[in-house]
This record gives sequence, structure tokens and C-alpha cells, in this order.
Amino acid sequence: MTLSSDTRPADGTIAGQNAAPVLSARNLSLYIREGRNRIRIVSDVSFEIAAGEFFALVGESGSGKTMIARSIMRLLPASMLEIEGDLEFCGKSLTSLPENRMRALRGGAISMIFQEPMTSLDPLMPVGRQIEETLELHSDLNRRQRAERIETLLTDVRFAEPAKVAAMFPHELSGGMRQRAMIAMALANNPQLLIADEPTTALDVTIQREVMEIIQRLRRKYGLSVLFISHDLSLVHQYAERVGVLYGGVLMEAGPERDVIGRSAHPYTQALLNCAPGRRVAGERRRGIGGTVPSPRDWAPGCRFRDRCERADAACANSEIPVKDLSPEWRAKCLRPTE
Amino acid sequence: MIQTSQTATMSARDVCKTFHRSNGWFAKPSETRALQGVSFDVEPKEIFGIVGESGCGKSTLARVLVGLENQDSGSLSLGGRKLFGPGMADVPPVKRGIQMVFQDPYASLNPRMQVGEAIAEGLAISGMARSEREDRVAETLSLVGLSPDAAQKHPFQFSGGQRQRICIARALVMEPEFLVADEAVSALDISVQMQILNMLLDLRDRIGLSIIFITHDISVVEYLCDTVMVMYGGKAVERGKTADVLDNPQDSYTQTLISSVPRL
Amino acid sequence: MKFDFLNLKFIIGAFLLGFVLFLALFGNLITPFTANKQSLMDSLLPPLSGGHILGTDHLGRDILARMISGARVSLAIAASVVVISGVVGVIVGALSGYLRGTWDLVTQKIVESFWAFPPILLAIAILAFFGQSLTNVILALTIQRWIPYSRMSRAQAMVLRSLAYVESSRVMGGGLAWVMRRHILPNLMASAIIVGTFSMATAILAEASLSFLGLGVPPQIATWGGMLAEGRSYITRAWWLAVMPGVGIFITVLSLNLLGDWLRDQYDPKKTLNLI
Amino acid sequence: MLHLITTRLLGAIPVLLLVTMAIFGLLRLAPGDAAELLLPDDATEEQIAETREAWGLDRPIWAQYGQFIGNLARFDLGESYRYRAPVFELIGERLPATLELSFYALVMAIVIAVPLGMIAALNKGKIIDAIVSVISISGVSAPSFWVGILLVLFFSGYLNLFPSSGRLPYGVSVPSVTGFVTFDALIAGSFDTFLQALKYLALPALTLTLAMIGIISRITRAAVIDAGQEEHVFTAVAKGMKRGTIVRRHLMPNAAIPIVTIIGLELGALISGSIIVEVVFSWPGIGTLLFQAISVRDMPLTTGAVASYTILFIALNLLIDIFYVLIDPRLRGHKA
Repeated sequence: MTLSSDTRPADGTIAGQNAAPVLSARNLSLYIREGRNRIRIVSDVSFEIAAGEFFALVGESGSGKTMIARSIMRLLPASMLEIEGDLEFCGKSLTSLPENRMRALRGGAISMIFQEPMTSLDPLMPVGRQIEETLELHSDLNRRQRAERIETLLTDVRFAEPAKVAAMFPHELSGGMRQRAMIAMALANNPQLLIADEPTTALDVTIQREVMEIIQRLRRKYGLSVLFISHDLSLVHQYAERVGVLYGGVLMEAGPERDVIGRSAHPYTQALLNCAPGRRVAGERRRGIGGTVPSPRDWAPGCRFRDRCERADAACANSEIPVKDLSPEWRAKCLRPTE
Repeated sequence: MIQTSQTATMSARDVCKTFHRSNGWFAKPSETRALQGVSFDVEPKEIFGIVGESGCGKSTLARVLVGLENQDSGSLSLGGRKLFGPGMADVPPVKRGIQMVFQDPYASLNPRMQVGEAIAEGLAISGMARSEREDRVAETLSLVGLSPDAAQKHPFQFSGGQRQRICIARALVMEPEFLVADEAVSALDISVQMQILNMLLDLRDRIGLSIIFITHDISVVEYLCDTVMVMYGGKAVERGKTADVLDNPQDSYTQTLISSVPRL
Repeated sequence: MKFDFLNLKFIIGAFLLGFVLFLALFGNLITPFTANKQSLMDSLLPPLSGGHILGTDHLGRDILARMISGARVSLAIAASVVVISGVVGVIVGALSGYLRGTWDLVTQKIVESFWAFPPILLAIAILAFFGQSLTNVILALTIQRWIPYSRMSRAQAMVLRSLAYVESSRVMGGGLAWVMRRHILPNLMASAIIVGTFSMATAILAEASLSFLGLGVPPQIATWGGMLAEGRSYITRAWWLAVMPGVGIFITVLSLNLLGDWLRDQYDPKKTLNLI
Repeated sequence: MLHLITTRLLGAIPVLLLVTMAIFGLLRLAPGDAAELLLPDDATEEQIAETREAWGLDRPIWAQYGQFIGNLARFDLGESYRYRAPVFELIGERLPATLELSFYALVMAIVIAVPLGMIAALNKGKIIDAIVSVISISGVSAPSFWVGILLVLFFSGYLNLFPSSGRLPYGVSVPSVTGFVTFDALIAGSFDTFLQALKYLALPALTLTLAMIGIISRITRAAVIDAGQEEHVFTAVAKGMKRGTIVRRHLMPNAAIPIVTIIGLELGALISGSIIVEVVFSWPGIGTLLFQAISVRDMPLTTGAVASYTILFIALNLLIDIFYVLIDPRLRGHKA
């Protein structure tokens, strides 16, 4: 599933696949404040996203996937979300960047779309004007150029009448249309990285496909890297090149999609795949996973998944769980992954 | 022992429902035609899936079946009994023998009520004695895989999946002939979703429960349902054995829908 | 820098309200005088003179004793208003939010019409036309104070009615009375208490305003508003006549507002997002 | 847009009808005959009989109500026996004074309280929030008549800075154009009178302002905090927008809607406050007129004053409705 280089722009502004990763997280831990306490919600997560790559973080609720997405742009103030470890964007550390430099990146080189298209746009401002704001912040285009750019962007996300849509207010658009407008806004300044936080979860499956196709096409067209946050394994299987599986704030398994989903090694990934409904023969029962997802307040040392794991034993509770390399690109955090 | 009738066929004919929304005293009200003549039959012990996108009328249909919403026209019968139809007064919800499980496990239980109280609510309304209620609650709890001491706890002590089990218990305790589940697993994590789906399959096998399962998720229909009805714009556009419909969809919307579903 | 204002609200509010309640209930133990005992020899004595802790008015009546009487009248009227209007408002509002339809349409129009009168004005009109008495004051204040309860109850009942547990109750045969008693009303209690606390504050202010305008309870009963009105003409000679009852109104209303705020903050789900 | 305004105007009709019914009901339900109520206590039997006939009190109740509405529509509520003048004429004379006082107080209150509430919201949980909270909670707790008296005690009694009652010094007057003395003085070119008028306005306006500051700053704080929780603010942060710009462009417009809503709901309280303040400062508006009318049981005048306050109140609420349509595109319906 590697991108062929001819789909990328010829001017070479985007680094090639072998150059420094667009985004790398190293030993990332996140904490939220709850009164006087600090609760760890993500521990020691490391991953890299190469230029032009579609990387997916999959997890159930409480896995910390959304918080990781928000921490990259530092969308939450430090008083609410504390970041430990390192996040690097094109070789620059994001965690130590002063706020004004961070602001220059937000909506510029890194942009983001959210889960709820219905509430992610300001209801009182025309859609075009909201896109224009991003252009004002990050480009030198004059008014006419901005208007042209908005039209191009809206055409890119498959609006037949871009000028008309630009003048509309969010409430006049359907959910799918709003999400497309959000994508247009996110792509306004030719970002290198698009963070998409469950962008299709609130949409119908036919609309989901439309939106996913648009993201995929524009990614190829502009050589964009995508960090895709999702709970949906089949969606990830269909679009992602590399996948990280999160559980309880821990990255359980990460690697190329064909490995992680095609022949997963971690018992959690395997169990999760076994949970996906779909056709079954009469009398067959898919096993699923017993028990429930633990809350960050109940996390104990050892493997987070051990209570629900069929392969777990005493060692899983006590020791520090090592990350095993299964191939140069594929690793699992488990004492006994299938090899 | 909780029992259900294993012989009743549900048939709905030409069910219509239009919503009118008032736009103030002097403006024209707007109309949404949620159901435009929907008909179907569900056999006893069958799991009947209704699938469609948001706004297709599937939830309205569920609410009409249990009596939470009044249909404009059409008829519904269960076994030999007519539940609603022309020239008769609608049978009130509790007398229909149809119970419902809702989508949101968090809004489905009154936070102030103990779980036992919540499950026994329908029995209490019908005037059953307390001691008998408690026995029935304990029996039903074990049927849905929860321990009897859950009855003394409050909803906040349970996870989403467990709450959905409680809601199913609350429906089953009424010994319904049919269970209508409206997106009953959509709000759950995938790992928990499978537990509930398997439980529904087991319930069908063990107590002969007939289920109408409403969902937007084709893969859930594939796993759970014997038959499926696809709805679009308030109409049933296709109906048939699940495998037949999915392998060989006839309607153009069904085709689009099935081809849009990402697959593992 | 963070500041823990929340508990301070409770402490100050509870202390002030406790103080006023104490005065109203046991005030007689502090002052030997009665509210209407005149003594022209002792008129306009400043505070802390001649055994009068808060001084005397132009007729030589003990201000503290009159303040205590005022506290009783204020609290009694406000409490009756709050309870009556609370019961009426919650029931009407809950029914209209739960039932919708015609009942709702009719009550909404009634609410709108009542609300179309500025609150004090309606009370003034009623007292002007019907004459002054304790019952009429309570009636005049109740006639509008039920509206905030009904608005709140209607809004919440509308949300509650579409909650799955209420719908499920209906499917299981829960009738209007059952659903109201088991699901709707218990869930309205917390908000009703909050509205009631603020409502008590406004009722006290309204009663004082009416008394100030000479439209409250009959003038032979000492009230804070009435004392203020009488004291106004002596403001430059004897400031305590007008200042003291004002302090009484102020701390009572303040304590209720503080407690209401505190209750509301307690009850409100913690808003975790604080983006800006 | 125009359609929406007409819809709102038409929607006010049922309310107006109910309101007139209520006033009519008050007249009918009050102890004694309306004719006796509408006439002074020393009225002769003949006068009572005359009024009874004039008001059609011998006719069926719906006819009486019809007549009442008819009279109302012709701006005829009878004659004040105190002033021996038509009620509506008296009210017309006094209305500008009430409006002028309310106008200055409301403008001052908004100018002070909205920024105050914003500052508190943007510094939620910090010491400045607590300070604003103290100010606003004291503002809503202090009875305005008491605050007025304290201000008089301090500013006129002690400092002798501002007059404590009236609208202009005795004998001073300006030709009436707008009815607002301050504006008329400027139009007439008399800056001196303008200053005089401001001095007279100072204390009553300040009293009314203080009462409103509490309410408005609380509303603003809550609305800004709520608006800050909305997801589109997240989008704006993700665009790389500065905090100040987000507040100005996305937060304030969204917060304005609930602020206006609640100011609308509180207008009644504000009007009630103005009645009391007028009485305290002998301000020659409808409030004092009503007060005098009640104290001498001048029922036609009382009815008239109550009716005019109510109509004023309904009109203000209509203005607010129209304002909504201006700021909220969602109310303008779909273009597509």
C-alpha cells in the first residue's frame, strides 16, 4: 500500500518517504488534572508517521486516542492536559515550542478535523468566511486570491456550486456537507499533516464512504500525511497503511496494516478482530472479549489487558511488559505475542 | 421461569406516520413523512433486522410498534390479536406483549432507582406483590448473565454493556412475545457489543424470544439477523433472508448501502 | 492563581441566613422592647443609647424590635410564596413539558401573559384593586413567582420525557401519575430547590418593595420596607432609621443568593472543558 | 426577514388580548362595582349611574369586555379625577421621563456589566472572577430603594453634589422635541441646562444601573463560559487563531444570543426597579404617577399606568425578538 511517488506534487516540498518522519511521538504520556490529582490517561506511547502516510490509531473508548490527537496540536491548555515525553513534527519538538510558534503551525502545517460536524463550525458565520479566516491567519493572499482559493478548496471536496456553498451558514448544510467543508478548511494552507479524529463516526455509512474517498484522494493529490483516529477496524483496514492499536492508554501493537490487522500478534488485537460482527455460519458464536474496559482510575501495574486476556498469567501482572519487535516495522507490547 | 410465546407471528400492514412541526401560529407547519406504508411479517423465534441510515424511519417504526408513537394509518397484529388497525382503538403499550430496549444505556436507567426496582417497574405497575417481584428479578438477572446482588446496586455502578443487560432484563421480565431493540448495541464498545449480540442469540435459542433488531450497521445485521428489511426515506425498499439480500441486493439504495460498508 | 470561592459562598450564606433566622425566632430574648411600643420621649435615639441597641425611630419605637418583626413578616411571606408558587409551578410546568400538546399550548400562553406584566407591577395592581392584607400580599407575589418554576420544570420535563427510562416506563404500562411520581418529579426536585432559593430572595425583595410603596401588609405591622419608607424623611437627621432595615433586607437576600449560587454550582455537572 | 417580524407581531396579539383580559378581570373582580372603583370615593349616586352606563356595566360581560377593548384601542381609559385630565394624555406627558431614565441606566449598565462579566468568565476561578462575583451578587441582593437612599445620604446629604429629586431645577425648562430633557437641551443649544439635567439624572440613573449591573454581569459570565465550551471554539483554536480573536469573532457573537434572551426575561425586573427608583427620587415618570394614583385610589389612572407599562414591556420584548433575527442566521431559515 505504499504511495507511488508520482501522485505527489513535483515541486518536492514534501519530504520523501525515507526522510525524517512528519510526526514522531516518543514515550508520550498524557495526564489530565482532576482537582488536585493527576491521572495518567496515556502511557509511554511511541509511533512515527512518514510523509504521505495514512496512519491510524485504533482503540475503544477510554483508550486515549482522542487525547493523543489533541496533544499534538496542544489544543488543550497545559493546566488541563499535561504532556510528557516528546512529540516531534518534521524534526522540531512540539512540546517545547513557544505558544506563538505553535499557533503558526495550527491550521498551517498541521490541521485537524473533528468527530461532530454539526457543532464544529461556528453557527453564526458563513462557511466561506470560516475558511477565509484560516487563510488570513496563515497566508499572504489578498481578498480576491482568498476567494479563488476558497472556491478551489470547496471544489476539491466535491461541492458542485462552491460559491453558493461559501455564502451558506452551517445550519443550511447536511452533516456530510459540513464535514466536507471542515476538510476544505483543514486543507486551506496545504498542511503536511491532517489529524482526523473519528471524522465519519457521526455520519451515515454512505456519506462516510464519500468523505473517506475525498480524504484519500486529496491525500494522494497533495502528498498529505494523515493521522486517523478511529474505533472502526474495518474502516482502518480499508484505508490505513500503518496502524497502532491502543488499549487503556497503552500502544499494544503497531506496524503495517497487513501485519497488525492481517496477522495480528497481540492477543488484544486478535480479540478485537474476533469481536467484529459479520457473516457467521449457523450456530457459530464469535468469542468477543469478556469483562469491561478499565477506567484510568483503576489501572494497575503490569499489562492493562491481562484481566480480559486468555493468554495472561502471573507474569503479566508483575513485570514491566517489554515491546517486542516482530519485524523491523512491526512491534507488540506483550510477553507472549504469537509469532 | 421466564417464558415467551413461541407461536405468534407479527404482521404490520401499510403503516404510515407523518410528523407535523408547528412553525408558530401564523406560519405553515412543516411535514416529515417518516413512514410511508411499511409492511412486514416476522415469524416466531425470528431475529428480524431493520437497517437504514439516520432519518429513514426505522426508529419511528420501532416506536409505533411498541406504542410510544401513534401511527396515522395501517394495522398491526400479533398472533391472532389485532394491536392497531382501522376501526379499533389502539391496544395500549403494556398490553401489546412487545417490549423495547433503547440505544443509550446511560439514559435507559433512572439514576435514582436501584437496578432491582428498575427491572421490576413494569411488574410493580401491574400490581405484582413485592416478594414475587424479587424472585422474578433474580431469575431474569441470571438470564442476562448478571449476579442477583446487582438488584441492590444503582446504575452508576455498572458499565455500558452491563446496563444494556439490565435493560434487556427489564424488558424480558415482562415476558414479551417480541423484543424491539432500537440500536441497542450502537453505543457500546466493540468488545462489549459482541457479548450483547451473543446474548440475544442465546436468548432466542433458550426462551424462544422473537426480536426486531433496528440498526444502521450492516455487519451487525449479518451476524445477528435471519431476515432483514432495508428502509429508505420512510419506505421498506427491500426485504428477505439476510444472506440473500446482502449477496444479491435488488434495490439500488441497498446496493449503494452494501457497497459503502467497509469490510475486514 | 485559583481561588476557592465556592465553599466561601456556602459558609457566608449559611452564616448570614442562620443569623437572620435566629433573630426572627429568638429575637425577643435580646431586646426587652416590643415593635409597636411608642415612647415619644425616646424618639430618634441613635444606636446603642438608652438600652436601644439599634436606636429608636421618630415615635420612639425600638428599631431592633421592629427589625425582628420585619424579619418574621419577610420570611413568613417569602416562605409561603415560595412554597405555594413552587408546588403550583412545578406541577404545571412538569405537566406541560411531559404532556405537550394542547395543555402545553394553553399554559404557555398563560405563562406568556403573566410574564407580560412586569412582576412588581402586577403585584401593585392586585393590591391596589383588592386592598392590603397579608393574604393579598402572598397572592400578589405568588401569581408571578410560580412562573420560573414552571419554565424550569417544563424544560426539564421535556428532556426527561424523551429519556429512554421514561419511555420504557410508558411501554411497561406507566401512566401519567406513575411516570410523574416515579421519574419526573423526583428528578425536578434539585432544580426546584435551587429556583426556590433564588425565588425566596426575589420574594423578600418584592415584599420589601411593596411595603416601601405602602402597599404591603397593613401599616400597623412593622416591616423592613415600611420602616425604610418612614425613615426616609429623617435620613439626614437620623440615618439609622433607613439604613438598618436596608441592612436587614440586604443580608437576608444576599445569604439566599449565595446559597442559591452554591447549590447551583454543586448541582451543575462539572464542566471540564475550559478552552478559552 | 419582514415576514418574520410580522409573524412575531401577530404572535403578540394573543398575549395582548390575554393581558387586557387580565386588566379587565382585575377591574371586575375587585371588591365593589367597577363604576365605584373608577370614580372617587365622594362621587354622587348620579355620577356612579352615569359611569355605569358609559362603561356599559349593565350589559353582558363579553360586551363589556368588547367595549373595554374598544376604549383601549381608541386610547380612551377615561379621565383621571385627580388631575381632571384624560389618562392617556397624562401618561403621554410622563412617558419620556421614564424612557430617558431607563435609557441612560440601561446603557450604563450594559457598558459596565458586559465587560465585567466577560472578564470574570475569561478568568474563571481566579481572584478577579471572585471579585466580580461579589460585586454582582451584592448588586442583585441590595434593594434599589435602599441603595437610592444611601446614595442620597452620601451624594446629596453629605457631599451636596447631586440633587436628590426631580428632573430639572424649578423654573428651568426646555422646548420639547424628543421628550428627553438631555437631548432637548442640546438641541436647544443650552449646554448649561444639559449639565443640569445630567446632574438630576445622576443619582436615579446610578441607582437603577447598580441594580442592573448585578443581573447583567452574571448573565454575561454564564453565557461566555457556555459559549467557550462549544466545539467550534476548538475548531478556531485548531486554526491557529489567537485567544483574543476567538473571543471577539466566535465567542462574543455566540454569547450575545443568551445574553439578550436573559436580559429580555429580566426586563420585567428592570422595569419594576424603575418604578421604585422613580418614587424614591420623585422622578416625574409613569412610576411616580402610578404611585400617586394608587395612594389616592385614582383607578382610571392606575389602570392606564399598568396598561402602558405592560405595552411598553411587550414592545421591548418584540424588539428583542427582532434583534435575534438580526444576529442569528438560523432563525432566518434556509437559503437552499
